[in-house]
Amino acid sequence: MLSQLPQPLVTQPSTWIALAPVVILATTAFLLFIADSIDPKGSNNGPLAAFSLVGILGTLGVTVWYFFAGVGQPEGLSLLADQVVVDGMSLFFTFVVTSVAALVVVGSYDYLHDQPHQGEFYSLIVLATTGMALMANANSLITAFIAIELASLSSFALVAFLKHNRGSVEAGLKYFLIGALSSAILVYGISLVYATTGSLQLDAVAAGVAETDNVGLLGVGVLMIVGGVAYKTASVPFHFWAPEAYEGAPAPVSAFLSSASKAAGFVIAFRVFVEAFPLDVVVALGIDWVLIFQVLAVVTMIVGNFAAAMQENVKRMLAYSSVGHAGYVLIGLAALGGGQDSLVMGAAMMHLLVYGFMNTGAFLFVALAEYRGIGRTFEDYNGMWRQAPIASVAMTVFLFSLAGLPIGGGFLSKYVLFTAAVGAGVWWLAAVGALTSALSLFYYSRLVKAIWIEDPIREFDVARQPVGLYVAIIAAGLMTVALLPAFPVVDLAQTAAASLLA
Amino acid sequence: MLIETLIAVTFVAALAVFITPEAYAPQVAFALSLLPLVGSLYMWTGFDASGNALLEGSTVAFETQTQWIGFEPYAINWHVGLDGVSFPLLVLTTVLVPLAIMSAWTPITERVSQFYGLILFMEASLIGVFTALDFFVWFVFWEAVLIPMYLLIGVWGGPRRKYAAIKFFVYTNVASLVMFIGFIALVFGLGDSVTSFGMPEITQALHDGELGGFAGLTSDALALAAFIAIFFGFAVKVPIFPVHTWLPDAHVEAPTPVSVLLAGVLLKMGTYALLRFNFTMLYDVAATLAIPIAALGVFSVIYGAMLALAQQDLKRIVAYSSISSMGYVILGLVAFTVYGIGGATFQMVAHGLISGLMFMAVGVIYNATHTRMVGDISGIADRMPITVGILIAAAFGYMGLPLMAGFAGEFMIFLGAFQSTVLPSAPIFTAIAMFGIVIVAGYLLFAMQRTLFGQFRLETDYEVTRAPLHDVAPLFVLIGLIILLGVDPDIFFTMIQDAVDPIVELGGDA
Amino acid sequence: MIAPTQLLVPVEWYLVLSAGVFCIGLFGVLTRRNALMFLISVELMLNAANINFVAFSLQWGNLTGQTFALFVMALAAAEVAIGIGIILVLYRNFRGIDVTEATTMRW
Amino acid sequence: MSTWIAVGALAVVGVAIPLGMMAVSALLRPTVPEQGKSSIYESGEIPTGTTRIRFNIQYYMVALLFLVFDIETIFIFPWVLIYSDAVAQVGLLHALGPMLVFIAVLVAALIWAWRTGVVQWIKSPEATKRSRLQ
Amino acid sequence: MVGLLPLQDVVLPDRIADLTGLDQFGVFGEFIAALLAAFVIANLMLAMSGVAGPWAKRKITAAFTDRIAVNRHGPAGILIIPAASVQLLAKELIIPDGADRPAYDLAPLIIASSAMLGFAVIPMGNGIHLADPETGLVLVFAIASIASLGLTTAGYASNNKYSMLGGLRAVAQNIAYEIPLIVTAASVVIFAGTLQMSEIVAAQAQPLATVAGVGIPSWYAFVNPFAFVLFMVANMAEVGRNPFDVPEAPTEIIAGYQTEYSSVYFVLIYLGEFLHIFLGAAIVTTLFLGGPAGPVLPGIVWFIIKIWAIFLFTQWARSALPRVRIDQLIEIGWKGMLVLSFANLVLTAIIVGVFIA
Repeated sequence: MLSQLPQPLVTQPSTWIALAPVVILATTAFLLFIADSIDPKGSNNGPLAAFSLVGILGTLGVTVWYFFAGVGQPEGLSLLADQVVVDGMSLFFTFVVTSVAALVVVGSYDYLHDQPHQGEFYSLIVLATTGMALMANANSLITAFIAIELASLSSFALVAFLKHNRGSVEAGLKYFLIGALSSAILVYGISLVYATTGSLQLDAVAAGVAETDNVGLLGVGVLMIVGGVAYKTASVPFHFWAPEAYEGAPAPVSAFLSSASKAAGFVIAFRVFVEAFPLDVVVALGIDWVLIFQVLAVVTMIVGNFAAAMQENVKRMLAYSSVGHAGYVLIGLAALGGGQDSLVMGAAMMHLLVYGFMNTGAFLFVALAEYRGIGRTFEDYNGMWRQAPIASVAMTVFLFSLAGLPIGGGFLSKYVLFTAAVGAGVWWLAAVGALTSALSLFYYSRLVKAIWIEDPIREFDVARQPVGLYVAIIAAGLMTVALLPAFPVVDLAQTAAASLLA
Repeated sequence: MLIETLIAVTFVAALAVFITPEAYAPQVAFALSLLPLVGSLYMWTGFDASGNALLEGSTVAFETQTQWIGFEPYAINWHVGLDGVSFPLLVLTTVLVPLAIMSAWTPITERVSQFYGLILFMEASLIGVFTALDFFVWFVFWEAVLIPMYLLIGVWGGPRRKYAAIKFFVYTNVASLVMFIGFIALVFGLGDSVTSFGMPEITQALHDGELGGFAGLTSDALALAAFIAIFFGFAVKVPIFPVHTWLPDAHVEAPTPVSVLLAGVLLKMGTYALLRFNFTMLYDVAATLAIPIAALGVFSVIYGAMLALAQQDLKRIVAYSSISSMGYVILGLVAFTVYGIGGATFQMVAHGLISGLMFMAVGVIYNATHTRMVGDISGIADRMPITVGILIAAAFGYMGLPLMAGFAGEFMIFLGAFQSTVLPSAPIFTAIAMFGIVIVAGYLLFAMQRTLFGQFRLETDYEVTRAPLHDVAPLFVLIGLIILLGVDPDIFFTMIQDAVDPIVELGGDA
Repeated sequence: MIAPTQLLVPVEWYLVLSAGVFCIGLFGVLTRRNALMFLISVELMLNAANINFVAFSLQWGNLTGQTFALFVMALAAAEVAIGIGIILVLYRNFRGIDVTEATTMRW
Repeated sequence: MSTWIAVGALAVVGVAIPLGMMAVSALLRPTVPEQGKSSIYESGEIPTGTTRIRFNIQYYMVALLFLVFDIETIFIFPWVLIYSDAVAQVGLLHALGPMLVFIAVLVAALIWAWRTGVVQWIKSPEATKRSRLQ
Repeated sequence: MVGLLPLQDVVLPDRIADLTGLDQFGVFGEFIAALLAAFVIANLMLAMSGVAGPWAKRKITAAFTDRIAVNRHGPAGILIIPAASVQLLAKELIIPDGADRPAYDLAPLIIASSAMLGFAVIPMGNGIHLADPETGLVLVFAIASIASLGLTTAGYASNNKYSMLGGLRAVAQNIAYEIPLIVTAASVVIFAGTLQMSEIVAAQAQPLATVAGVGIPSWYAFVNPFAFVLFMVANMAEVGRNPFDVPEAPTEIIAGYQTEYSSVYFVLIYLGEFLHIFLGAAIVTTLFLGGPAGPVLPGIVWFIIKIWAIFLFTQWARSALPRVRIDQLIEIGWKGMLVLSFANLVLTAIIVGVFIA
């Protein structure tokens, strides 16, 4: 009956050592949960935040160590019956996700100081991070889906965390509704892929795709998976949740979702489409997903940036701009097959890394504003520098870097992305990207103008100094700037991408 | 490592000033701004460049080159160095910034440390612009200049400062983007013949005819398209008609010290870049397009002068006259003669000093009277004789009075343009441009006469009196420098000529 | 572990069934304004996928599909748990569970 | 396949018998409409208010908790099925360890629910007062 | 998993098909045979739960309260049951104001049908076994839990506050005890290694030990008495009998969800409850008491003896034990039973594992 029981992969120590980043995160979340059970009513903001931070930084450290020790490079380590893989790309994205999470946790410390349920908050943040790290490691559609859901479900709760705040609840509802819908679509797409290929492990799917005779069904399945990915990365046309969710959610959560969650969505997209639906095979079948992503990329860039330009609300502007940035990163998929594959994908990964810092920083600045009780519109940010000069400098760096001015890493990553697209022969993608970047400068500089140039419309009393928020913002700012001279790490991203594509 | 040190010191100085308490910031900023000045003067003693940094067979002073980002297909190197074209502009920057800082002591009363911090940050970036020999490094600094300037105009400017700041920002950024795309297209067109964004390497490859087609364009069309894109990008900065409209607004709204730097240094970024990119790298395209470029230049001369004639605001007059002066520079560049290009380069420095002086003097008057309208401040010469005297001297410098720097620059440009073999019917262009001098003389004299002399009628609730020493001191320094350069242009012209000769050899017989 | 089985019903029928269920769910999602109905519709869509998984698991003779179906069930439950929680706080804040009524933010 | 046919047959019979009883009853029983007969029963009093009352929130809480736990048990069943064979094949640690972790997570969730009062039937203020008096 | 052990006996539909020659008509014939078999089993259970059960209940309750009950009609008053049935069926059906009509009608049907469907997979000995799917145990739990849906529907549809509370309580109680029930059942599956009912029974046929020359079979009640106790308690709550009859709680909420039901609907609900009790008993018997196994007498007799024993125990508990409060009920379920059942599962796994290894 059980003659071919798989070997006990689950309990081999080496498996868990290779998966240490995910394991550490999961353990941290679990211990936070236990800690919260021990003292559910107490306010242990400091210790809880510190413990989360330790866990996340530990993961970060292990990830960096593995990356430079060459774990899973160039050949990925397939573990747990090939359900997960540890390779350069997974470590790279784990790094992105955990660094964002670290910033967010530090920033949340102040944001949460008078909120109940702090333990749950940190636990959920770490749990969502676990999910995202697992997404980076997913090597089968099962693992991918479970990891997506782990990240999503935690995120739903986090968005609706302020349960007496109508905005937060509404945001949580909309995020949840569209999330549930898109995960249903995603899982149905996966089921169709399974129907045609008989497998869910990515390599095996690729083998099955090559042999399938039911192309129509497979095509629908791929399209649905694109939809699921588009939701997770907040790409048009599944972006409707993003402005609502980001605007209503507590600002650190918005930072977390718009940076880490997006990056994790993209790693799934990269791995699934490159590994499971190899271009040379599927294009011959008529399922040209690159074409889909090209359309998505153009539409996402245009819609995101134009919508952002029309916002009066800062958080909403950032939300739409994050949609626009999803469009830039989509170039990493849309320009595949042009002979520059590892370059474009590496560039997209690099952009996600830089974006992780600058966008998180920008949202944390919004968190600072919310913390100070400043309103939501551009006018409310007038004269913000008086209250937080250093943070305002950092915010200026974030905004200009997001726009692609050479003051932070955003410039170089956009440059590499666009030139790689040009090199891959899709110069029109780069052209749209460059033009929308120019447009983005308009609305980003509007906020800079409000912060530095306009006179404040009212005075605020500065009561409590949010040390954690400041630390997080400054750290993000330093990283954004440091990524300009330290951009050579782009090579690492390209190596990782190349090993995936090989 | 001297250049890196210079940039780093300036940058650190900016940070230090940024966190200095408001009360000490002006003095601290001035003291710290002397450091780069001292540094650049020290570098002068060891300046050993010969030839043009972009062309083969030259010695580049203080050159350092290390790999920064090695990604495919084009590496980005940290490559800086100085030659005869860039060094005078570096000195100009380091000289003008301390003077501008001192001239800001009176007008700037709010957010003082931020103001000086931004000025120093801008200085660091400007040093980078004039020293970078790698396109990417250069572009990073080029863009980094914009941000402090945007804030400087937007925060400390006049009543319509926000409009002016946004306009400045949008114009220059769109221009940068177009230029950037044009240049990148050019590099892609070069294909495998270059491995990095090093400007000398690209120049060399272009001159070797390595340019291939790209994105459906033939190599000639690509060169032309890239030239136009790059030219457009820099033309906004210079500015040249018809993309000059940001300049009057920016100048009028900017506080005096910022105007000084804007006219004195930032405009020179445009002409410097034109010289480097359009007239050195793509000299053959520039030669083909000589007539339209010269026409634009000459038209800018006349147009700027005519507009200046119609202005009531002293600052606006100076601003439009800057457009006019920059027209000369374009004419000089396109002439492709030693005196033309060399004179244009010299004129950059000269105009930097003179327009800086004019703005500063106007600023001193404005500090005292809080108006710049020509009619309002008639008779100010009675109250502020020294300032007015210097202003008149500067105006004469503008008009090209011999023994002042302006004369040397303009004279050389006319000489060079007249002799030009590249530019067809060069004498006609030269003649029209020289007619611009007459208009300049006309509007300046007219303005001076209306402004400075006659009965002092301005009604104020305070005594308009002599300016404080720290307002006037920079004026003296500047007028001294202008006269010094006018008397002995060889201070800079020798090294300029050294760097310009190879360009002329390239394009002179084209 | 299971050998490919000759199904009693041709596998295409399962596909048609699951597509039908999926479309019913999708229709519900698009037309219902009640958050709970929305949830139920989404559950239908998930179960449509499960039908595919289980049917094709037999068809292909591997357990992958069935395993995934188990996971989908568990995740659907977790999703509902979160969803009900959010709908509860929605009710408390907006006195109703009509999804189109929560419009504090501009759409 | 007859297995499922048989189950289906019992389902048919299981529905048919009650339906038959209903049919028989429908034939037998009288219908005498009378005022007040059909009013709902509230201990003989005239009914007050609506039936759609707001009831204890704990019902929801418990339902949510159940939803998660019940579904988790579907992961236990495959495991217990193969457990004996698995122990024989791969050893006790490898067969038991993962499930211990799984159950530990579940139990932790239960403890959390316990501690945060999800399974604490909220008492009315009156009841709390009374219990303090005792 | 088919083929590891030979089926102990042929299931009832196949036997009927064999006997009647229906098997030559393909699927249709199979269905007819299955219908016949289902009819047999349904009537067997109806006889037990509809007739014998209520009669025994009255007798027992009377004995406990020291009074005489049902002794007028027929021997030992057994004819009271047909009489009562006819009486109830012939009663007017009063639909309460504001009842949610389709739901109100459906609820009794759900309660009765689901309980009956559960017997589909119970092996009763002597080949009286309707179906034997590989997932029998899971199926029977799934079917058994449908009842709570019927109870809630009834409570909701009646438009009565007592009914509403009763329905809610029914759900709360069912879900609170379902997890311990299933987890405990899982601990039994560890021994059996299968979910097929016939094989669970077969696995209990092995001898456990011999005490004084009498072979004791390895009924799981003997192998793991702790699990047996847990299961019995949880089962009691599942079927809603004392001490866990809070959903009905006549003295608190006037019989809860059944308050507004009369005539045939009441019969159906009542029948459904009794069927459910017997179904619970059947599950306990199959899982813990060796199913129809036993010496001398035929299997079906042993099976009936065993389920009656459990039924009688339930009736004893009904009369002997006080009812718990709703909050106590929830606490016992979530804090006591659940933890104990997990402990039982883990301990069983460890012991079995050590034993095997």
